[in-house]
Amino acid sequence: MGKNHPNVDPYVVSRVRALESLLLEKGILAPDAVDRVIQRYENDTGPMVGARAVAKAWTDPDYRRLLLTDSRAALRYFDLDYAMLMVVENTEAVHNLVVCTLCSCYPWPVLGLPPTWYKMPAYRSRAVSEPRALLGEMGLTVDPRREIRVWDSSAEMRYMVLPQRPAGTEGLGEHALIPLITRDALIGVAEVRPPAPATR
Amino acid sequence: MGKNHPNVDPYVVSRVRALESLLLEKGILAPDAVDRVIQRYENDTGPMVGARAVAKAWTDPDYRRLLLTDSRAALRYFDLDYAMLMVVENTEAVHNLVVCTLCSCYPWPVLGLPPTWYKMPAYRSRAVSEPRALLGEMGLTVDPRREIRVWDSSAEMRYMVLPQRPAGTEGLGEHALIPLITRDALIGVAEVRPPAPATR
Amino acid sequence: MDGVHDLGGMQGFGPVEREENEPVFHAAWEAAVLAIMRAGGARGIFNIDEFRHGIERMDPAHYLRATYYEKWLDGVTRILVEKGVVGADELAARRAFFERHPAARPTDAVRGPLPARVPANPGWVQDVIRETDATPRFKPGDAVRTREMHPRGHTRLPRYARGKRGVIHRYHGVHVFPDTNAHGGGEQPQPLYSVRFDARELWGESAEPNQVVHIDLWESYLLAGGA
Amino acid sequence: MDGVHDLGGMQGFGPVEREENEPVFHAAWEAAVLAIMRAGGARGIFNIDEFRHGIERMDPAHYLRATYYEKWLDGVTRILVEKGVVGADELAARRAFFERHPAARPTDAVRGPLPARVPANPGWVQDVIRETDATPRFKPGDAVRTREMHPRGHTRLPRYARGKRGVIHRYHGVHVFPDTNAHGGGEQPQPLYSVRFDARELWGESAEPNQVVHIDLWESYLLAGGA
Repeated sequence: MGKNHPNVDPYVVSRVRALESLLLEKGILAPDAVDRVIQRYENDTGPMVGARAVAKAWTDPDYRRLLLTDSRAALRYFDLDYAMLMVVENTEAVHNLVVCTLCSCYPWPVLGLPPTWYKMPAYRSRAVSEPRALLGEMGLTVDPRREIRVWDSSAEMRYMVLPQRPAGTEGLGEHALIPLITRDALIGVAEVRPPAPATR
Repeated sequence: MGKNHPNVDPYVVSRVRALESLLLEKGILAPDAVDRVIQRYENDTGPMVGARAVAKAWTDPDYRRLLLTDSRAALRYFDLDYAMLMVVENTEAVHNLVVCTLCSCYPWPVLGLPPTWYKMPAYRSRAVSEPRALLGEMGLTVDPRREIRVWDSSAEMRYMVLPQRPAGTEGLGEHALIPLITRDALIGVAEVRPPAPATR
Repeated sequence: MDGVHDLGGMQGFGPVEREENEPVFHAAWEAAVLAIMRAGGARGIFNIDEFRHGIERMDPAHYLRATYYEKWLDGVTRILVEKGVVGADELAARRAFFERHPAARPTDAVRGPLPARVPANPGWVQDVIRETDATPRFKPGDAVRTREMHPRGHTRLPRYARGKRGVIHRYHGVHVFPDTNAHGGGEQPQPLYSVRFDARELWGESAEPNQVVHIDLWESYLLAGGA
Repeated sequence: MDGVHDLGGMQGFGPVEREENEPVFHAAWEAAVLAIMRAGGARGIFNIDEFRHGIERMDPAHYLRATYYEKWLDGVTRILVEKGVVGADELAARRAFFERHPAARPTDAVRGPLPARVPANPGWVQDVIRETDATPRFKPGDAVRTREMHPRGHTRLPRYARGKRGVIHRYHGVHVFPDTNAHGGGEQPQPLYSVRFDARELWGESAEPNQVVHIDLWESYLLAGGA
């Protein structure tokens, strides 16, 4: 599992079970709580609300405005009541990047569980101080004329990037756009790419 | 060995021997180099030059001036040629404390090998930012009216404290003073104490 | 607290390593830790600031090498023991039991019937905005300087942004104050702002060109004027 | 380099633990590491700044939990391999040998007769003062401000003293410059000063009363005036 899982404590499983059994016994943990967490996240294989909202914003100028100015109202469209999201817009002049330097804050309700790299020191340390070099190493070259805006999630406000719609997708409708919109693009470490030409 | 030796790598011995054998083979390490290091430090059980210089300074005002203004000349008195030492003087108004926040610089020629705590993060982190609290925990209460002067050894200059001569030692000569002068007092984490009354 | 968790601007952690097709959980115990953390918070045993500060107080070397859910386990355990919800002795006894019985399930160690559970507030993490009559001292465009402070306790003003000049970007409403809420000092809600910093102000001559950082900061972290 | 080695002002490392009657070496391998470090430096294979930067580039979590001589071993090994003095392959092979033969002595693995050794300079660490015609730009009493810089490489301006106002206390002569000397950039000697900082300038409102910190700083770290 590489550097992301360098040294899992061999006793971690017994430590977790010990805590779990005590909290069950004390009426703090529900007997089905762990199963529900696994069900909720492992079976949550549909597109992220974040990707659906972006696809809709790309195809509906009114929705785009709403998403950028009143995300709570915009997210209700997807049956999600979430008051804490700020959507920040990539443009020809600006590239946005989201990080949490102090812990690992992340907009779970719209993006799901964060990837491990987002939570590790390598990303958290450099995203604020050398984002251009970091993004370059991660495969994204940001034009030097574009400003990089880093959002350090130090409070309960959460940030999501509204990426630029890629050229070559003019003919695609909202639902065809959704699969192009990756989690990485919504964090700001990638751009959205047009669909690859069909292989024969 | 407690927190100071939390997790010595079990392979460290084979790593050292591997390097040692290669450097012997390449003519970089002398065959007796390790033995000489052990001899030099483990058999160096006489008083530190630092303690001898302080005892002399307490009993000889001219030497005191020399030690504070031209330590190189003062150390030659003990057959030590050492150009990098700055001696800083404790007074009623000032308490001095020596640290190296960036690594573990220490005046080896006058104080010998540094104690482990001097090299560990707990001391290096707090000596510059909360020396009074740190010294309190280490058993030394510094009067709030005394200024604490911390010397962070960031270059090759090295620092040693000239402690205050304790009351109750007026009758003692230079050689009787030497054993009272501890390494910790020369770092600044302790005062020199008068001799304990003889137990009967 | 100026601990190793405060990673912004630190160097030496190597490249970002992305895991292809990363699973949602790497092991079942990770999901259990997530469930435990949520249960403790939703049942009001700790608030999110106490939880975060529990993690910050880990052994620093352990913090840097631990995985995410190991940090959570360490922090939650610390808080539950500190609050007396779980006794250190009973926890040690249970750990010993599960080390002796590696195939046992958590319920196998439970004594007596499961009790009824206290009501839960699943929205506990986001429940931080308070309607008060506080009026924000700053408005967008105002120049501010962050305080030079190095508190021993929890804070959400990162070390890299202390004593730095910025500009108010946006007002976020009145939010629970982590610096007191993490230490039993109450919610003491304050105006929260998004503050924009030029990278040159933060990193001086080492800054990359054409970069800004926005940080969400509570009003008491800020002084008027950018002088 | 803003790495975890730069510990000034950090929190969370617990109390200082003093070891009663601490031995000079806790194990014989510690003395061997000291001898190896001294031999490498005295024979001009690395300078003290390269050595220090070798340690700074350790894995951060390892740095924080390693003992002093483990850090030295890690740093010296890194430098010797980087400089091609020791090959990574031959080193791995020797390690494997000593793991298979835990009772073997270092000489047991040496191939061929021991060669003559190159001359040594035992004073290499302290050999840093250079007689040049550089005239110091500052004199005792001058107000200065340290640069706000966060170099990727080696530096001896601690993070806690960046962008801070101080006063020149003393001139130490012209010293080899670590920031270049650690990276093959030559000695580039510069005036070195002891600079006095009020604790309030460094730690703001969290400073203890009645405290100053002196740091030895090279001239190019300093800007004129305390504005």
